[in-house]
Amino acid sequence: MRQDRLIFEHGRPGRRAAAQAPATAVQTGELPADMLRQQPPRLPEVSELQAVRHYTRLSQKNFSIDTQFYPLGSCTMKYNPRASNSLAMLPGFLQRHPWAPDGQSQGFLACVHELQGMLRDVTGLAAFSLTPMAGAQGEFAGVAMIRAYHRARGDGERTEILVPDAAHGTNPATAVMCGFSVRELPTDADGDVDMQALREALGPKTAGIMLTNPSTLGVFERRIREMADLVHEAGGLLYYDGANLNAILGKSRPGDMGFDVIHINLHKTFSTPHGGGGPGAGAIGAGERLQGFLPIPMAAREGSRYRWLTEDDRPQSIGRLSAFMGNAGVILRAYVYARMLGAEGMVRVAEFATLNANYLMSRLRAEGFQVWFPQRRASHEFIISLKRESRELGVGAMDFAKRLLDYGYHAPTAYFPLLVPECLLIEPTETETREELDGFIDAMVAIRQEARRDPELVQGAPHGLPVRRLDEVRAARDLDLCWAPDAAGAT
Amino acid sequence: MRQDRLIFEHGRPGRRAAAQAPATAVQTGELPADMLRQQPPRLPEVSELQAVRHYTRLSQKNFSIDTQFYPLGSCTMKYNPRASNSLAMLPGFLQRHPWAPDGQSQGFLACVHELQGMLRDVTGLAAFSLTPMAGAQGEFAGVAMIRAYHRARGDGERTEILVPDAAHGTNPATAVMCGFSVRELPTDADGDVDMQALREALGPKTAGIMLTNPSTLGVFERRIREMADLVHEAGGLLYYDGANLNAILGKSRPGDMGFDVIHINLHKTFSTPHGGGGPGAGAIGAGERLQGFLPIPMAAREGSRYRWLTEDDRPQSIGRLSAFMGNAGVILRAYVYARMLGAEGMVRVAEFATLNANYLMSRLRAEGFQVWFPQRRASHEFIISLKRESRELGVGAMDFAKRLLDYGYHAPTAYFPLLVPECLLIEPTETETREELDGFIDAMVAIRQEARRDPELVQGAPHGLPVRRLDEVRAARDLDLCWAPDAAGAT
Amino acid sequence: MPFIPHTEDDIREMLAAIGVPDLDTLFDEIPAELRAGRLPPLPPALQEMDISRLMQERAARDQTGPCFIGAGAYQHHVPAAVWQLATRGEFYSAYTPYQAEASQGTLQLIYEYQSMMCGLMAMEVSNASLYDGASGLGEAMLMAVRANQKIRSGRILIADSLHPVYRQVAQTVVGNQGVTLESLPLDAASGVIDTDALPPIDDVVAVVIPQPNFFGRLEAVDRLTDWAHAAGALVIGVVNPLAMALLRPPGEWGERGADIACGDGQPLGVPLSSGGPYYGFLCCRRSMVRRMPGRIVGRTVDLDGNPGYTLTLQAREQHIRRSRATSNICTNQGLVVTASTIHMALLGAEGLRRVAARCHEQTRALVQTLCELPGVRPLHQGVCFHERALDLGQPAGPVLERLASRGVMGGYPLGQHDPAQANAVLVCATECITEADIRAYRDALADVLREAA
Amino acid sequence: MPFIPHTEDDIREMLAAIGVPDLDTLFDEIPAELRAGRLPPLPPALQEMDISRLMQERAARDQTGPCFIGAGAYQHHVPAAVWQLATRGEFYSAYTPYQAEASQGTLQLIYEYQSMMCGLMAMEVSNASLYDGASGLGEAMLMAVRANQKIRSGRILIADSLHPVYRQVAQTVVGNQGVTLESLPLDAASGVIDTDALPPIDDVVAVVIPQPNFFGRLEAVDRLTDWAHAAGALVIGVVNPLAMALLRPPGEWGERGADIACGDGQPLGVPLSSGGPYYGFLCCRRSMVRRMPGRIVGRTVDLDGNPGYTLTLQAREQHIRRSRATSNICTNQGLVVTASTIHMALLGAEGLRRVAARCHEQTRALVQTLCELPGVRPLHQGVCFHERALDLGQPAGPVLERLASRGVMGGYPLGQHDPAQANAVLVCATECITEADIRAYRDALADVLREAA
Ligand SMILES: Cc1ncc(COP(=O)(O)O)c(C=O)c1O
Ligand SMILES: Cc1ncc(COP(=O)(O)O)c(C=O)c1O
Repeated sequence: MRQDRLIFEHGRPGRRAAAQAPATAVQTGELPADMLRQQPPRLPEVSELQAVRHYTRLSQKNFSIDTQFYPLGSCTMKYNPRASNSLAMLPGFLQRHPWAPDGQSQGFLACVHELQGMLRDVTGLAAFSLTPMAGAQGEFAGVAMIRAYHRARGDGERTEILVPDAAHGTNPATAVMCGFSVRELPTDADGDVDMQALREALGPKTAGIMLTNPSTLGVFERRIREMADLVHEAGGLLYYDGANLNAILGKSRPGDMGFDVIHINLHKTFSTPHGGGGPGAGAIGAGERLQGFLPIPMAAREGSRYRWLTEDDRPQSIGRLSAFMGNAGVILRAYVYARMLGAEGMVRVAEFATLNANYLMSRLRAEGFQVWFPQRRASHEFIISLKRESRELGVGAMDFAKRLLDYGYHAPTAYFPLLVPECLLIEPTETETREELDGFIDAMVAIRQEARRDPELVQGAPHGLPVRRLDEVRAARDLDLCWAPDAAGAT
Repeated sequence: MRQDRLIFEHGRPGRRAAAQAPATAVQTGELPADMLRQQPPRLPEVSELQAVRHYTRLSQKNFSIDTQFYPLGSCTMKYNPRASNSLAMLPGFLQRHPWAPDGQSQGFLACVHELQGMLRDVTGLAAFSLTPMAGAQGEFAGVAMIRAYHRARGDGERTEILVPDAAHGTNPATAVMCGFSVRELPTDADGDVDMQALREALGPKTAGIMLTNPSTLGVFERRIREMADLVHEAGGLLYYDGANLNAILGKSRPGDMGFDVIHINLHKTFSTPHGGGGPGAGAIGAGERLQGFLPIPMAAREGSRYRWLTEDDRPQSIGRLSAFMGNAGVILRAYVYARMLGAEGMVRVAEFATLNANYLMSRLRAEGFQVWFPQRRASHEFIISLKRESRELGVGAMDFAKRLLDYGYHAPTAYFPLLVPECLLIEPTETETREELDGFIDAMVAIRQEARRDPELVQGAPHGLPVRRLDEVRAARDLDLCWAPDAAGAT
Repeated sequence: MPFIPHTEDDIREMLAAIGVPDLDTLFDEIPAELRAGRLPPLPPALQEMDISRLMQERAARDQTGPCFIGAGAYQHHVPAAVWQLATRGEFYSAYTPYQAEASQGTLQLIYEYQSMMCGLMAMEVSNASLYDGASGLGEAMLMAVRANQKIRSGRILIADSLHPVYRQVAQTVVGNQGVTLESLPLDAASGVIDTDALPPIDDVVAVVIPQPNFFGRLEAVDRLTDWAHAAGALVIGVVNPLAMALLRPPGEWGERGADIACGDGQPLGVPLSSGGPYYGFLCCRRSMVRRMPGRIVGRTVDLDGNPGYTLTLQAREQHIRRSRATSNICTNQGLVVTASTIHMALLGAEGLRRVAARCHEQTRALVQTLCELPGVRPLHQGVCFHERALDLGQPAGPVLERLASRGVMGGYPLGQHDPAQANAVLVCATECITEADIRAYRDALADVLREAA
Repeated sequence: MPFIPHTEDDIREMLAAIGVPDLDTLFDEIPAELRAGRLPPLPPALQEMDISRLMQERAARDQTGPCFIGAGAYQHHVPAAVWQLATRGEFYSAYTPYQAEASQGTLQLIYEYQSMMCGLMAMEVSNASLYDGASGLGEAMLMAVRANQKIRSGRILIADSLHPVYRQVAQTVVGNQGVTLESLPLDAASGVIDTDALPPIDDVVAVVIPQPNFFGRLEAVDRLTDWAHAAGALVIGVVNPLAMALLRPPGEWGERGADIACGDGQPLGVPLSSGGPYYGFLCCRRSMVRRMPGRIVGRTVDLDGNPGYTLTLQAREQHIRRSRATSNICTNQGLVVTASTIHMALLGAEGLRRVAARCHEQTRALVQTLCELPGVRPLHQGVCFHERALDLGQPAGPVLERLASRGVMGGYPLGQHDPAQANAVLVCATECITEADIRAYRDALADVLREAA
């Protein structure tokens, strides 16, 4: 296959997609000459067909849910309903200006308000704001609310956030962005938080704890109520990282576990697309104590009318996280999905995500792979370690991951959580068929056989993709972050 | 790559895309049991994700304009503007019922009426009907009109339609469908119709002649006026196959050449998508003599209102060709395209289609390929013959065609027109860049080199596609036209 | 210059390579008197932004919302996935799959389509589509003439309960080939062919039987089929393919099944879209496949023995057989078939059955509700699928117009085909129609009828 | 069960393979008291058909049509190709490109995006996006604090002509990290920073300069930049990226150029869509790249030496550096960047310039036309890009409401940020606004003002 050139390299001076800009040349009106740009920016000069062809071809170089099984742990790569896409892109939603008067926004406001309510009911919190634009921003909002809460009570000594060592990197990073220091909690042999360590860590400096449950180790934190009591007794608050909510949706409610504030990755559990890296939405919910601090705007209903809540309505709010209403289009997609699931659907998501994960885990174990917590149930995901394969065959988690690509499967999350050596974190999600899981198992077994017979084959994978294994060290050392005509060379 | 299974083979009994049909099970109401189907039809039983994944992956196995240069002669594979697609699919157009009252159809009617007018003006005919659903149905309409005309004049002796030997297969097939017999006209050494033969063929049995100009040989029929006079003098009429209109759009008008009736492939010249085989639209235009016979419905304007013309308005009409209004969605796309071209745009299409073809022809000739009519200008397409390569290297037009696929170019039309040995009919269209043409030339040269060095490489092509060369003989002999569970075997 | 990528440099250099001074010279073979001078004034070029606004304004003027009109085209839910996939560039902008190796996506999909259609119709083979249901019927007739070699009369008998427009179109298609269409009369009271009063027939090529028929009524297809077969005629079933998920399909009619099944694929995933593009499907017995018009895809193997798909039996077609082809059809309705195949895959047998059953139920509810109004009554007794003719007790045309101005698309006026039925309207309710829609129709109709009274 | 493919057989066999009797047992590690019993009543599941109708009805209630509101989000023409391509499944349903070899499409596209942004801003490096312009400004400030190692005060000076909401959001983002935001006062009469009255500054980390500013006015960016640099402060430019096709970009401000450029990418191919998803862009000097938040794509080679693309400098990010990361951002706005990249490729430099210039022209025409009405006058003198504040001579809130009920989205009321400007409205006209739209606005405004008078 021809290596696809950069869009810039398809260009020729003076070429353009002429239908897309005003037909008449530029008049700079009253703009003074010294304000004007002298050199035009270096942008592609291509025809419409060239652009369409280039980006269509580029797209074909991606793995995606729409083309491959994508069991990426902690990422909940489930089917993104096509209806969510087309309905969120109806003209009335796409053309609405974020500052349009409430009278011209009732359709959108109704969706926001109803989704707030559904998330509240399914998680057991008291109120929701949908404005955070991703999980990490939801975390930010939650921890900022914890800070604001302590401050509002004049409790300025609480400077520490506790975070389990298995936590996602956004958790500690968020705590620091909110002005806290981070104290890590170790994990016990069963994958739960070490209770002794927790007890020791708690104290007058404790602002709160960030947890996800089931944890990123793929197991349910069984003593969560006990932990909640301990933290609350110490004067701290509990933050729930809802990235793993798919595992328990409708089955168990973070509010009932004792969490005070929670975010939900709508782009995971509520199946809005990941879009190759975003956008997401990190809806944030709070219990009684924290709900006054939720970020604005939020939607409220008064009689049959909806309106936005602002600073005046919510004086304790931590404020705004985006110029407008967060990722409105993502919220609409999540709303569509939530309505299509309905009451029973929400429960089934967790049931079948869990069924798929436990099936995959059982079968991989039966095939001789090392499941990391064999004594535990998998939640919606689980971990295997390729330590043995790495030691005995010289073929580790990364090699399995890359070779899976050749088999037409996206790799699971590799080397996360950091505490499990040579690990793969595998999350099949509920929308995959049993046959797809069986195919994945067959591929894992086949790769192990290849690794015994011909380790270099696996170490050199992938072989059938648009590129072979990429030199990441060089990428970070000889930084090439921006195309320049000279650097392009012959094409 | 995994061979993609059939959608049926992804299914499991009882599986389905549950969101897509009513949630409640079937009630057969007043339908008597003996009217009901006993066995459900054998249809796929798949989830929504499985269907999406299957058809997304299938799509990736196609060449298309959006992914490859596609210089298929006689097919005018130009860029299909994406705006045509989204605007033709606006809810008001998609949801309109074909029997909606005129009052609820003014938007659509306005588009139809304006396009009728634009086609009339750019071709020099008197009136247009847009109802034919493809080129061949346009031809049918045109020849049926010729028949109706002679009949209306009581001239029942005219039973012959003249067709040049280079004509597209639809031309003779159409003549027969309209109840005529076909008389073939030979081509002279310059690619024009043999005038002597024409003179001899004309007579009291001549109903008319079907021509395309430029012809399928890629050259302009220079004595067209003379031919028209001869045919008219003999009492016959001239039909213009507008499949090649792209070559002369706005530059020369079939009406001025003396044609009485003409079809236009909107899916070629007006850039509506080919869709992997259709739908098209074969708008049909007629001069003064034939316009009363045009098929219905047509759109008319009365003051500021539009309405459909029916049998009552057009008593001489040959009638209806489709249940409703032909391929309405294709007509809308063509309308959008025509409006975006506007007056100047229409002329430029022909200019640049011709520039690209002549450039490609000149350069291939310079590279030593045998251009079939070297003494002629190319129109929007031209022919090369690989007779010599076939004789000397054993590598013919089909081998070049298949090998081009490996180079990422769709093959030109091969072995048509039938009278040129080992021919490729090459039509680059105006929307391709010079670089793309240069790349194609390089590929042709490279393939010839390969043919010298390693003919089997070329004869065995393609090598890099989802399948290798297919056994067409077996396909026609051991007919397998329909999947059956037993035939499927292990997957 | 929209869509033309040439820069000034390109033009100059390309002209030089050709060896001509300017673009106009490229047209020097066109006699001067045929070089178009100034064209009649065409509208000026619009930017995409401008045409977008224009089309949005126009689309906003046209009918949307619940639709009680049927008569050959039906409002159904189409899954969002269907057209998002079908309009992917690789489907949308590909040509007919003549280069099989570069078109396996389209080819495999058509093979799947053929298989689905065979399943739905209970027939042995299907082609890859014809233009639409009505013109497809014309092709089916011509095919019957070719296939029924014992009978050379060219006479085809058409049930009068067939959609009148279908008959008109078929007449246009076959009219020049010595085929004559004759009527099998309808029992006016029941709206179906009276099988107790079937005429003796002889020397008839084929009998055309609709199911459901134009009035939504179900024909006694078994008896009709056996009767036709007994006389040596072939049977052409013209069916609504959605209904075949629920009703007995042509392949199972009577003792031997219909010989040819055709109809319009619109109810299977194709939006109403002003009447097109839809597609005509055509199925037949395996023994007739070489008489079939249109493209057909077959499964075969490649040089390595791997399965693959290709157009086959092309010797039937115009590009090979020319004047002796089975039809002149070339371009068919590929993209619509693509959508429809995806639609059938998503719905499956159970989904289509549910949709069909819901249409039936909603139509019963509609008829019952409307017939509560004074003066409104069903025109025919007996079972219907998802359409029924109602007598409004006053001229239907003006009533429908007044309903339309209230936003209700109330049905199809039967008077336009038969002046005797000027008071009759054909109504239809699909799965898209809610109880609230039915009430809204009834209320509007009540008002309109009252006003007129 | 929408979206769940399991058949009864699957469930039975899978449970057996696991060795549990039923689905519920899979949750037996959840303590009984935490197993949710009956949830509060959630709405019942809707079929796709039903939710489609509901959403269509809702969307129909919301604003469409010409829009004179700007204030941070702008109505522009977006080529149809942009979102048709961006919503292709391979872009739409892919994850972050962590497995580079299986994500070359997305990765190459981001590399192209970064290159385009560098071009537009005349800066050396760009990241792969932040959430939006306002929160991105907060990240830019934190980056400045990390980068300006000489100044540890945490003080950041913000031109008062910055969008007030941007300041609020930035405050939320940086407020807990010891950063203090201070005001650089605005000249009320001219609506810009008065460069003749710049205060002496010292110990300031960075100065934030908008261009165009909140009022649409153009700041004297050269003098402001040089003044800030002279005091050892970094310069953060907050710009409308479309305007940068026409105006001097941050990299060319003053002697040395701004240090950081940020803003919202919405004007580059992103529909208004109720405020999001948009994206924040962030560019800086190459020397600062290791202080940058967010993902960055680099070009490298594969095992065979062929070029390829990968995420790079990940050691800055939370998944590696955890509590010491440059930011907590993980998911960004990838799909919107995909669309925006395609948009920029289609428009090119000349296209964007034309759009920007047309916006400027149309806004001038709008202002001129509206100011023909008695009592309406510009709030500030001096040059604007494509927004301008108008004084209506009476409270703007009610006027805008009445305009809205006439279908005119008339602008953004400035009184909500500054009670002294209760009579002022910020109006905007883009290339989408026609002369007829401007006349319609004027006529509606004339009526409304007359009624009120
Ligand atoms: C456990 C966990 N927490 C938080 C996040 C951060 O969410 P986002 O990427 O939406 O910011 C993720 C996402 O990968 C996650 O897996
Ligand atoms: C010269 C010519 N005539 C007629 C046709 C028939 O047009 P259609 O395929 O639309 O029926 C074609 C199409 O390939 C053609 O190239």
